[in-house]
Order: sequence, then structure tokens, then C-alpha cells
Amino acid sequence: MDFTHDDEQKALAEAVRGLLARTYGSYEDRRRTVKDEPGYDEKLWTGLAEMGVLGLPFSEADGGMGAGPIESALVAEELGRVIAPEPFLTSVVLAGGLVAALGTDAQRAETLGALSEGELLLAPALAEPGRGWTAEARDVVATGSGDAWTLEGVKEPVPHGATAGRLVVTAALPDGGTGVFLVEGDADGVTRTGYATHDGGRAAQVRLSGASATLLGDGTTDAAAAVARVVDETRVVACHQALGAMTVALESTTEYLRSRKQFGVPLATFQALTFRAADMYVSLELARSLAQWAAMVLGAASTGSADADPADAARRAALGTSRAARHVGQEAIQLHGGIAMTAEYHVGNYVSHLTALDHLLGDGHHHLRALAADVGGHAEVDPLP
Amino acid sequence: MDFTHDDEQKALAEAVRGLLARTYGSYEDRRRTVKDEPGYDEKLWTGLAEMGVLGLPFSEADGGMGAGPIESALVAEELGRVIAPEPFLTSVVLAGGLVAALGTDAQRAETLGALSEGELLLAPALAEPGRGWTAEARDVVATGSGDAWTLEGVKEPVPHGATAGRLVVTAALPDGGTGVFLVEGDADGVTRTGYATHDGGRAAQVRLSGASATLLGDGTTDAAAAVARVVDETRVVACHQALGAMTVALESTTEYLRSRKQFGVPLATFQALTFRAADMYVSLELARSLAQWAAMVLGAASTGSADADPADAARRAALGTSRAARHVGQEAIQLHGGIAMTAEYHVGNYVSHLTALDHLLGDGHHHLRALAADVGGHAEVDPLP
Amino acid sequence: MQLELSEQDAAFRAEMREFFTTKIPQEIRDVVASRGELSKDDIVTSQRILNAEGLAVPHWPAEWGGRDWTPLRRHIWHEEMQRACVPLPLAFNASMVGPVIAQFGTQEQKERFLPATANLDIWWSQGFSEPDAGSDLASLRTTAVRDGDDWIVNGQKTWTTLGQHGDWIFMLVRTDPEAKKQRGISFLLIDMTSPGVEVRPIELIDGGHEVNEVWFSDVRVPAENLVGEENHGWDYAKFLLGNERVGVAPVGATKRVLAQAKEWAGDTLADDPLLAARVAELENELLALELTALRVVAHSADGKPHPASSVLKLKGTELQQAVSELVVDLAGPASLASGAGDDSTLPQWTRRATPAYLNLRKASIYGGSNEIQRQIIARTILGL
Amino acid sequence: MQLELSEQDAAFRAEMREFFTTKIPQEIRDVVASRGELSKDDIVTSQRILNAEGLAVPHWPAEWGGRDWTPLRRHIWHEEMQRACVPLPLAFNASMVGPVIAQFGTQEQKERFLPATANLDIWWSQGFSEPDAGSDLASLRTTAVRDGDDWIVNGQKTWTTLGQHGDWIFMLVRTDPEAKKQRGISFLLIDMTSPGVEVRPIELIDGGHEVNEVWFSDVRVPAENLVGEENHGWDYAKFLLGNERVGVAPVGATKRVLAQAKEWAGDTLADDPLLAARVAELENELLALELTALRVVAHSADGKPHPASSVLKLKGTELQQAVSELVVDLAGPASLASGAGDDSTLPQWTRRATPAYLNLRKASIYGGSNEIQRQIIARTILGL
Repeated sequence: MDFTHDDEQKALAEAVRGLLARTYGSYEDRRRTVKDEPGYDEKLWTGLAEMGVLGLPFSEADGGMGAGPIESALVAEELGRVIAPEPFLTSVVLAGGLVAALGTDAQRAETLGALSEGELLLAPALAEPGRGWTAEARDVVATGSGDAWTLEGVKEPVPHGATAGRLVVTAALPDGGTGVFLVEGDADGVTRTGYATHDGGRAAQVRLSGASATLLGDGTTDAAAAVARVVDETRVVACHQALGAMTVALESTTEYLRSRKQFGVPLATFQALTFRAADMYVSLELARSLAQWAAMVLGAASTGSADADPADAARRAALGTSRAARHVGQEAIQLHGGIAMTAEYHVGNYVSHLTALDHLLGDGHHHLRALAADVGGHAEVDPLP
Repeated sequence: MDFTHDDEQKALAEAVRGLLARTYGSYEDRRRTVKDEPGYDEKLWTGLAEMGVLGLPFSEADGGMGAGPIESALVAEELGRVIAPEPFLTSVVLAGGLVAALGTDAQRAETLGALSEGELLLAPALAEPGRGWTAEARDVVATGSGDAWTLEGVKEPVPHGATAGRLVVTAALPDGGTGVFLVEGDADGVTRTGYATHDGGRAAQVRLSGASATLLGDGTTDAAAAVARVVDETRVVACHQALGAMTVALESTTEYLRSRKQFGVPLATFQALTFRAADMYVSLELARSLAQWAAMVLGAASTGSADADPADAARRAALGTSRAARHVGQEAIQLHGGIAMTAEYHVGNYVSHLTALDHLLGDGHHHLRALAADVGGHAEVDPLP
Repeated sequence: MQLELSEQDAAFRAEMREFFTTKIPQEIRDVVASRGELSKDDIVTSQRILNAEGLAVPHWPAEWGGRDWTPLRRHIWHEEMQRACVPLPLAFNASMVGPVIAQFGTQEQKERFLPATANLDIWWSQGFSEPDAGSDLASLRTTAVRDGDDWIVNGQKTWTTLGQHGDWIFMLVRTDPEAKKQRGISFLLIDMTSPGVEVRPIELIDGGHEVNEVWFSDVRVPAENLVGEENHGWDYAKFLLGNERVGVAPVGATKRVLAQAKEWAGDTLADDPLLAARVAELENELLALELTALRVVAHSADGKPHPASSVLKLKGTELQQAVSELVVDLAGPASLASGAGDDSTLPQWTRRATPAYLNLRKASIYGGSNEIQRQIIARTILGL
Repeated sequence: MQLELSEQDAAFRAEMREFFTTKIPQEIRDVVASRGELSKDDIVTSQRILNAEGLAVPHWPAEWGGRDWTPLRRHIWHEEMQRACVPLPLAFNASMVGPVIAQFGTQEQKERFLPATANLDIWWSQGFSEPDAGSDLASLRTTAVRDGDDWIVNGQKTWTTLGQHGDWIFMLVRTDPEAKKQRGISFLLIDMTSPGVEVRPIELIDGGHEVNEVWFSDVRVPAENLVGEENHGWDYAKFLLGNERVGVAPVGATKRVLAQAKEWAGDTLADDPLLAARVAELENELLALELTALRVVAHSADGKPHPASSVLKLKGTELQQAVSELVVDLAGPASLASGAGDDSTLPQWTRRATPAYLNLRKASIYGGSNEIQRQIIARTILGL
């Protein structure tokens, strides 16, 4: 068991950090970017493509870099540090991950190649109005067979659904089960209404009315388990994005306590505040351990370790991250006071982003329920497989 | 709606406080008393009888004072302030309450008269090994009919079961349901093994092997609902006993913070500690509101208000008290530091007593489960009937 | 001790309930129910209806529209308004500057300002906080220098809630720069249309425009607009901040949102025991808070703020925030869609959930942060 | 990054597991499993078996019985002991005075004390805390005054855990009353059979006798029993307190109790989703703690205490206490029967539940209270 990153991993993180710093050198840069469409910096997106980041998790045959989940996690942590709005998590890890997991050789090469090169943005269309987080489609329905499929129904919210060139859509199959389909963004029968999310991200309502679609893979077997697996991987990467954001939220808080004066002395003089900062650190480090461990479990699973249980690890990391993100986020605002309520100052927006990450794929309550249902199935939790 | 006590109630509380102060003027007095048998001060018990406290809740016809639940609550709060080991709660409110609720005129007059005069100690034998808190007997079984009943089975822990003159025992009736029986403490077939509880109280294992018993009341109808009602009343009185103990635990903590010096200054200089004391106060006052309200609900129910729901009120008060008692108790020890771990100092024993009260008739978890099961049954909780 | 309301109080409650649910326009109450943003017009309309019925400022002196109610009645009035989704009378008018003028103002000031304040003909803003004077309010630096019959005001106020609607602003200004912190502060009323007053919006993290900076550059203020004595403004500010015992904790509004949350949860509430327990625990804490508020109002007859007000503020905001967090979790993935319009397939409450949650982080910061409340409890009540 | 143990480490773990579960007497491990009280004999027997196998003091210098293990192996060793209910080597010997003597002692002191310390032939007690020097240890007042070849010691120590079994005691004493607090303190070894040493029991709130006061009246101590340099004792104490990176948090023992709790809960676990969630949350927090411990051991190669040790202590004791609280709740009404004997119809774990809960309140007070840990985190890690 080894928690240290190797030199290549460190170099990747540094390179991404350097690239991000050029676009988001100050928080004001990020604020300006999310005010305009498409909600992220297209030059930076191209830069990430050139660096190989957009193809990071895909096999070389598919036009990617063949890296593992730990590398995706490192990238996400850097994105989280500057709460970069670039849709690495949803477009590459989740939507791209679905294509990688389910697509035929040709589908993978075509879609993932273009995604990796920054030429095609994918949007994962999983959420259905009125339903919670689930890998199973119900209200969007697929009709057809072979090469001729059409989809009917509404997906919302779909991250970057209004501008993505291609949508990756889960839909109920005629004979039961869930299929995953590719739908061109500008296809007939696709109506998209885009909007900003509270953290400056983008999402859309996607209305499908007989939109023609391509089923990923060769046949109509139920893909729900595969979707769940990709969602689990995305969850773990999302935990790392949250780690990056929490780390900066805590750093900003301690810096503020050191520099801001009240009653004639720095806030750091007030023990009630510094002890709470210490508790934030405890939360953060415990969450970090879980997230890093979960990435290792994913890595072990992807290289075939039979003992690794990525779904369980993802749940555990997501629960720990949810708890920590709320604690750290809420305290970061409270310890700052009024300034953190303003959109101009960065910390409140970090909390907004943490809240969005927490609710993208399942919050702590959701994961605790699942873990509670399983709690009788083991004597104790052993982190070493 | 009025939270203030009238002059008579204030006089009662003062009189009880004065009497208790004569026996438990210092914590050392209490400590000495619980080291010897029977675990409480018999002179004080007689004094309470003379003051009318032991017959407080019973009708004058039964030899009591005809007071309501608010008066019992006031007495319990005073007992809690000095964590007096006298078994007012279990012997008078619970065991006596069962007799009052279920006994025939003759049974009530005989048993409650003697109890009120301090001549007869009652012990409530409800708990059965291996089972949680329940008003329904299962493992202690009654055989017989009319005036000829025998009981078989084990009750444990039975508060003051080893020294009580008479036991009030729940048992499963031959045709189903729960009956409540009087059993003489020294009857044949009764084997009692007494011991101290962690808070200096007394309890016993009571083994019944064909012990002859008198059924309370006229017939063999199921008494479980009546038992539950008396248990609810006892819960609310127990909340007030906990209030008294919490109040002193907080007072002692603030006094300690003011007087104890560390690093050359009083502990009260450390804001991280004083803020935690403030949070203890918040918990205590919120619990006080619930407990006082619940006593008023019991009072309203006892005078026939149809809208009052004493079971619900008891649950709510018990949940709030459980949460507060753990918070206040644990923080009282922590803010004191090592001294509060010693048996010689009073605060640790207050926490021990609070823990015992919490687990006597149902802890917070137990009540939260019940409230959660009901949560869909109302739009909101309105304290005014 | 007595659980039930007296017959008269029960009738009073019924009367309030009837009035609020029938006389305040449904469309205004719907905005509150859906946690939407009230327009200035909504707030003015509602307050004028209340005022016409004598329900806008019942806690003022009878001479100026007060009703001499018992604290319990004021509590009932306040809770029933929230329960019925009625916008509360504007706090700056009804709870802050009004009582100060009524208590410390000249007869001229009372006549000039109080009726207009009660009727929201004047919309008051609050000019207390400054960039370097928040929790440590006494370190404020905005100055007022006497020049003939006027004061010349210079400086910057911030966190001025709804200052964009303000007609007048009541201010703490430093009138004696030599005096020690709390000394040397005066309480001044300023017409916001005066030359040199500039209101600049502050965008909050929920995207809303609720607070402002207000800048003062050589603003001339007639000397008659000073309230009470020069350099005694701190006393009036303390009176103002400690004045309200009723409605310190937003019990009614929080209860209402929690009741709505149960409806929004629908079947989930029965299917998910963890959720049910979370709701049950919140309901119990809210009950404890409401009961504590009832206890506090019963003990406020001496006219001084009950120190337990800090308990209400502290716990009240915590619960308000906890309920708003619950609603975000209930909204689930839809909670991201805060920017979606009304053509969205997602119900409005799911889209409002996160902005409301983020906005309410302020509740434990503004108006005396929860750290200040803890300090008041520790010092005033516990003697620490 | 690598999840799996290396093949060698996996084999090591299997070896430890095998040894602990087969070579330490079952009856001793049963006492630990039932949360009973270990006798002095139990502890000595167990440590001697470990020591014979080289498993009592693996972290000492190799010359004195150490094994030069990687931090990961020490972690595995430590966790497997707890998992197997093996009494840990006496901390006062193995983790405290042993490393100090090995690092700062003279060759004579090493030869005289280290083998006997590893084998628990000498039972060491700790003489640090005093009635007025707990968290503020440097304000200690016990004095040692030089008199020829001896030191004369006077004063009182307290919270001396298991001092009733002590053969020797290692002490912090003030040797220069003029020097500032931390200066002027020396580290002294005292034979507890010396005239003038008196051990007085302190009864704790769980009824147990675990700690003691130790009084010193003109106790003569040979000068050769001073460790290191005179007036440098504070440095050695800091070394001692910061020495342990492995096993700061009682992860293994807490995990074991939680696993037992699930068994004790029986069917309730499946029937009560709230209970299941409480257990699941605790399991997840314990997992996070264990992983953090693994991260910390991996970064302790520089020999300095990793500041995150404070995280382990803080969270570790909180979880230990939370699990003990859970067990009381599981015991329900039976948790009152703490004084019942073994003829009770109630299972032993229910009767031990509350005393264990009460006893463990100490965990967040002793050995550097959690307030001290927060201070270390705020200062050392966060720079506050």
C-alpha cells in the first residue's frame, strides 16, 4: 500500500496546474469566463486537448493516453483548486467513459478520438425530471432496432447539454433494461434549452421527440451495470475535484484569519475560530484519504484485481467527501463572514461548486443509505484487498 | 399558554430543595450514601413522605395529595440537581403510577397509602433480559385466574428490586396481552439478586418461580396501553430529573472555567471553551422548553383535554433530553478535564446518572425511530392543542 | 403552568389567521411560498394592507399605531404571518428605526417620520456596517462633521440590504473622532436622494442583488436629522439591536418550509427511514425552538432584551440553514438547475433550492453573527 | 500509488495474524474481547511472549530489540495485535521511557534498563502530570534538589495510570526553580520502592482503579538516574510525546468493538435502518481514519512526528467514544446493570457497556487533550 504519486503523476499535475494558472490566474478570470458562453474557456480546452488531458482515460487505440483513474483524479483535483468550469468531469470522464465502456471499436475510435482532440464536446444525459440519481433510464424511451433508433422523452439537467456536439443518452429499451445512445446535438427532434447552474456551470433541458440515435455497442443487452460502473468512476474523480476546491477553501480561510483584523487584533487571535479551522483540516484530510484510496481501488479493479470493489469504494469516498465538503464549505463562509457571501470573492463560489459536485451523481445521504443496507454483510471494513 | 409556576408550585420546589440540602449538602454526602445499603437515605425518604412528596401524584382517596404531573416534575428536577438516589421516579411515579392506573379501589388504597407514608417501597419490574424498552411482557408468564396467580420468569434490571417490599410486575397473560401484578418481595418463589448501578442507584435480578401474585384490577384485559401511558408519564418526569442534573453540570462547568487557571490565566480566557459552554446552555434551554411543555401536555391530558397527546409529547421531550444530556454531559467532563473523571468530584457522576436516566425507559434513538415512523402523519408540529 | 391558549388568545389567533389568509393577495403569498423574490411593490402592498388594519407596527407606542398587545399576542401575530406566507413588515422600518424614533426622536421627527414609516411610504435602509466594521461595529469610520446647520457626511457603508429601494437611511456616524470607540458615534437620518449618496449593488453568491454598498461624499444633512443626543448613537444602536424579543428566530417560516419539504418529498418520506428521521429530528428541534420563543416572550415584560434571545437567534438560524440544506438534498440532481427558466420540466422548488441554501448562509453572519451570539450567552448569561 | 500490500508485506501480515491468534493465551484475549479488566499478570505474560519473539519493541534501535521495520510493517503489527485482542505492550515501557533511554541514556542506563523494560521485568509508571500541571505541563512544581550524589525529590504527581503496579517511575522534575517554565526541568528515573514514595489510588467514575496520585517526600534518588542533561528534560518529554507515529489512534481496537457491536445487535441491525446507518457512518469514518494512519506512517521517514498525528489522536478518540456510546444504546435497559455479577441473566457486554463508555471519556483528555491537538493543528499545520 502506497499513497505516494510517482514522478510522472507529479509532472502531470504540475503541467495541468501550470496551464490552468495561465487562464485562471486570479478568481476574477474565472468569474468573467463563466459569465460568457459557452461557460468555459475554449482556448484552455484546446490546451488541455494538446496536453493529452481530454484523452487521458481512454486507450491509445481509441485515440487516448491509456492512463488510469489516478491520473484523472489528479487532473480533477487541479481543476477543483481553481474551480475551473471546463467540463472534464462530465464530458471526458462520464460521457467519454460511457462510450469507452460500451462503444464498438468504431464508435470508440470516432467519438473518443474527436473528444480527445478537443473537437467534439460530449454531454452525459442521464438525469430524468422527478427522479433521483439512478443508472437506469425510465422516462426516456428508445424505439427501434439495429441501426435505426429513435428516442422520446426529456432529460434534465444535462451538463453542457445545449452546446455539446453529441449527447450520450440513457434510454429504456423496448424489451426492458437501459441502453446508451449517441445523439447528435443538432439532430432533428432534439430541442435544447441551456442555462447556467448556480456554480457558473452549464446545463440544459434536452427534449427528444423522435430524435434519431445510435445505440452504443453491438446489441440490446441491459447496460445499466456498465453505466453504474462508469458513474462510480466519475464519482471518485468528482471527489478529487472537491478535494482541490476544499483545499483552497481552507487555505483561503486560514489566510483570512491571519490577515483580517477585528477588535484591533487578527481573527487568528480568537481560539474559537482557529479551533474550527483545525476541525476543517481534520475533515479535509480524512476525506482525502478516502478519495485517494478509492482511486487506488479503481486502479486495482481496472487492472483486474478481483478483490477490489469499486462501487463500494466510490460510495465510501463520496459519503466522506459529501460530509467534508459541507463542513469545510459552510465553515469557510462562516469564518470569513460577510465577504464570503459576495460573488466577487471566491470562497462562496467554491462552496457553490462543492454543492453542485455533491448533487451531481448522488449526495452523502444517498450513499449512506446504500452502505447502511449492506452493513450486515461484513464484519469489518478492510481497506486492503 | 403559560410557562410560569404558581406560588404553590414554587413553594413545593423550595421545600423539597431545602429538605434535600439537609441530607446532600455536599456531594460527599451523596457519595457516602450510595456506598451503603439500601443505596439511599431512609431518613430523607421518611422526610419526603412527611412532606407528602411520596403521595404527590395519587388521589386523596388513595392516600395521596392529588397533585398533577407538573408537581412530580418539579420534585424530580430538585432530586436531579443533587442527583439524589431516592427512588421517587421508579417507586412513586412508575410503580405507584401503575398501581394508581390499574388497581382496584382496595388495591390502590392499600398499596399507595403505604407507599405515600414511606412504609412500603415499590419496585417496577418491567425489563426482561434480551429485550429493549417495551410495555409488553413476553418472557415473564402469568398462570392462573381470579385471586390465584403465579408468575414464572426473570425480570432484570429491576430498580431497587432487592429491597422493595412489593414488586409491580408485568407478565404475559394466558390469553394474550399484558397484565400487571403485585408480588410480595419476600414471597416464596421470588429470588432477588441486588447490585449497584453505575450511577450509584440500585437494581436487581428478580427470578420468579411460581411466585404467587395479585393481578391489578378486576379482570384480565390487556393492560399494555395503560402501562405505556404510565411509562410516558414517567419519561416526562425523568426528563425533569435530567434537567436538574444538567443545570448543575453546566453551573459547575462555568464555575470551573472561571476559577481554574491554566497557562497562567483562568480557563474562561479561552474562547474555544466559553463558546462551548454557550452551546451547552443552548442545548439545556431547548430541552427545558420541551420538558416543561410535555409536563403541561400531561397535565392537560390528565384533566381530560382531548387534543393533548401525552405519548407524542413524552417522546419529543425524551428525544430532546437525550440529545441535550449527552451533549451537556460529555462537554461538562471535557471542559473540566481530568478532575471530572474522578469519582470524588461530582460532575462525572452527574454524567453517569444522566446516562442511566437516558437508558431507563428508552433513549433518544428509540424515540426518534417512533417519531420518524409518524412523520408523514402531520403537516407540522403545533405545540398548542 | 398552562398549555392551552386562553379563549381570548385562541380567538385572536383565529382572527389573525383569517386576516392573513384572506386579505393579503394570494399572488404575493405564492411568491413567499415558492421561495421566490418579492418585488418592492409586493412588500409595500402587503405592509400597507397590514397597516390599514393596525397590524404593521403593533409593538410601537399606541400613539403611533401600537396595540399594547401581550408578548404572547405579538408572538402569535408574528408566527401566523409567517405561516400564511405574508411578507413581514419591513424590519428596517417596523423593528429598527421606528422604535428608535418613537423612543428617542423629537416630536417633529415623530410626526414627520413615524406614520410614513409604518405605512412604508418611506423605505428605510440601514447604514451600520462598514468594510472594517462588521462584528466589531464600534470601529466604524464614516464621519459627520458639523458645518453650520448641517452635518457633512463622508464614508462608506456596506451590507445595506435592499438599499436599492431605499428612500432614507438611518446611520451610525462618527461625530467625535477623538472619543473612544463607542463614544463619539451619533445616529443620523439621511435622505438617500441627497447629492453625494451613491448606492452600488453587491452581487451575492446566489446570484441575487440583495445588499449594497452605500457611499457618502460630502453629503449635507440638516442638523435636525440627528436622533437623540450627539455622540450617544451607540446607546440607540444597542436599543435598536436589543429591542426585538419577538421574531428573533424565524420559527414560523422555517416550520413552513419544512412542512413544504415533506410534501415535496412525497412517497420518499415513507420509503426512506433515514430521511424520515432527519425530518423528525428537525421537527423536534423546531418545536423546542418555538417553545423557547414562547418562554422568552413570557419573560420580556421588564422591557429589557431577554438574554435568551441569543439562543433563539443562534439555534433559529442553524435550523433555518439545516432545513434549506434538506431541501437541496430532496431536489437531488435537479438542484443544479438553478438557472433554468419556468419552461423547465423541473419543479420550481427544486430550482430555487440551492440559491436559497446559499443565500441563507448569511443568516448566521448578518445581524450579529452566531459567534457574537455565543459571546453574549457566555458573558451575559454564564458570566464567563 | 498502489492499493495492494506487497507480497512480502502480505506474508508479514499473515505471520503476525497467525502468531497473535495462536501464541497469546486465549483467556487473556478473551478478557480484552469482553472489555474486561486485565490483571497485571495478563499484561506481563502477554508482553513476555511478544518479547521472546521480538514483537514487543520492534520500533526500538535494533541493538536493543528493534526490528528496523518499515512504518507500514509497524502499522500492520500494531493493527493485528488489536484485531486479535492481544494486550498491547505496556506503553510506558515500550513507547515512552524505552525510546528516551535508548536515545538519550548512558550506556550504563541502557544496559541496566532496556532489556528489563522490553520484557516488562520492570513495570514503568509515568510521573508527568500534577494537580496544577495537566495540559499546561510546563508549570509542574515537583522539585529535585541536588544533595551530594543524590537528588532529593518532593512533590506530587497525579493521573499515574496503573501506578499501583509500578516498579519504577520516570519523572519530570524541576531542577532549576529560577529558570523559565520549560527550562529547568529534568528527566529522572525513580525506584518506586524508595522511602518517601507513596501511591494513593484515585477512583474513577466507572468505579475502576486505574489511576493514582504519587507523592514524594524527601525521596533520595541517585544522581546516575538522571537521563540526559540536567535541565533538558523538556526536550526529552517532547521527544517522548511526539515519538509515536504508529498507533496514535486506536483504530484496530475501535474497529474490533464496532464489529462486535454488530454481532451484539443481531437482528436489530437488519430491522432498524437508523441503527444500520449509524453503524455505516462510523465504519466509514473509521475507514477514513485507518487510511489516514496509513498515509501518515508512509511519511514519517524523517524521524519527526508528522503533524497529522494530531488528526489521528483527535478523530481516533472521538470515534472510540462514539462506538462506546453506540454499545450503551445497543445494551438498552440492560446498560444500567453495570454492577451485576456473572450470575446475571444479562450478557456481559451489556453490563460492561456503560463503565466502558464512562471510562473512555478520558480518551479525549489524557495524553494531550483534544483541545491541545486542535491547537497543534491550528499552529503547526495551519500557521494560525
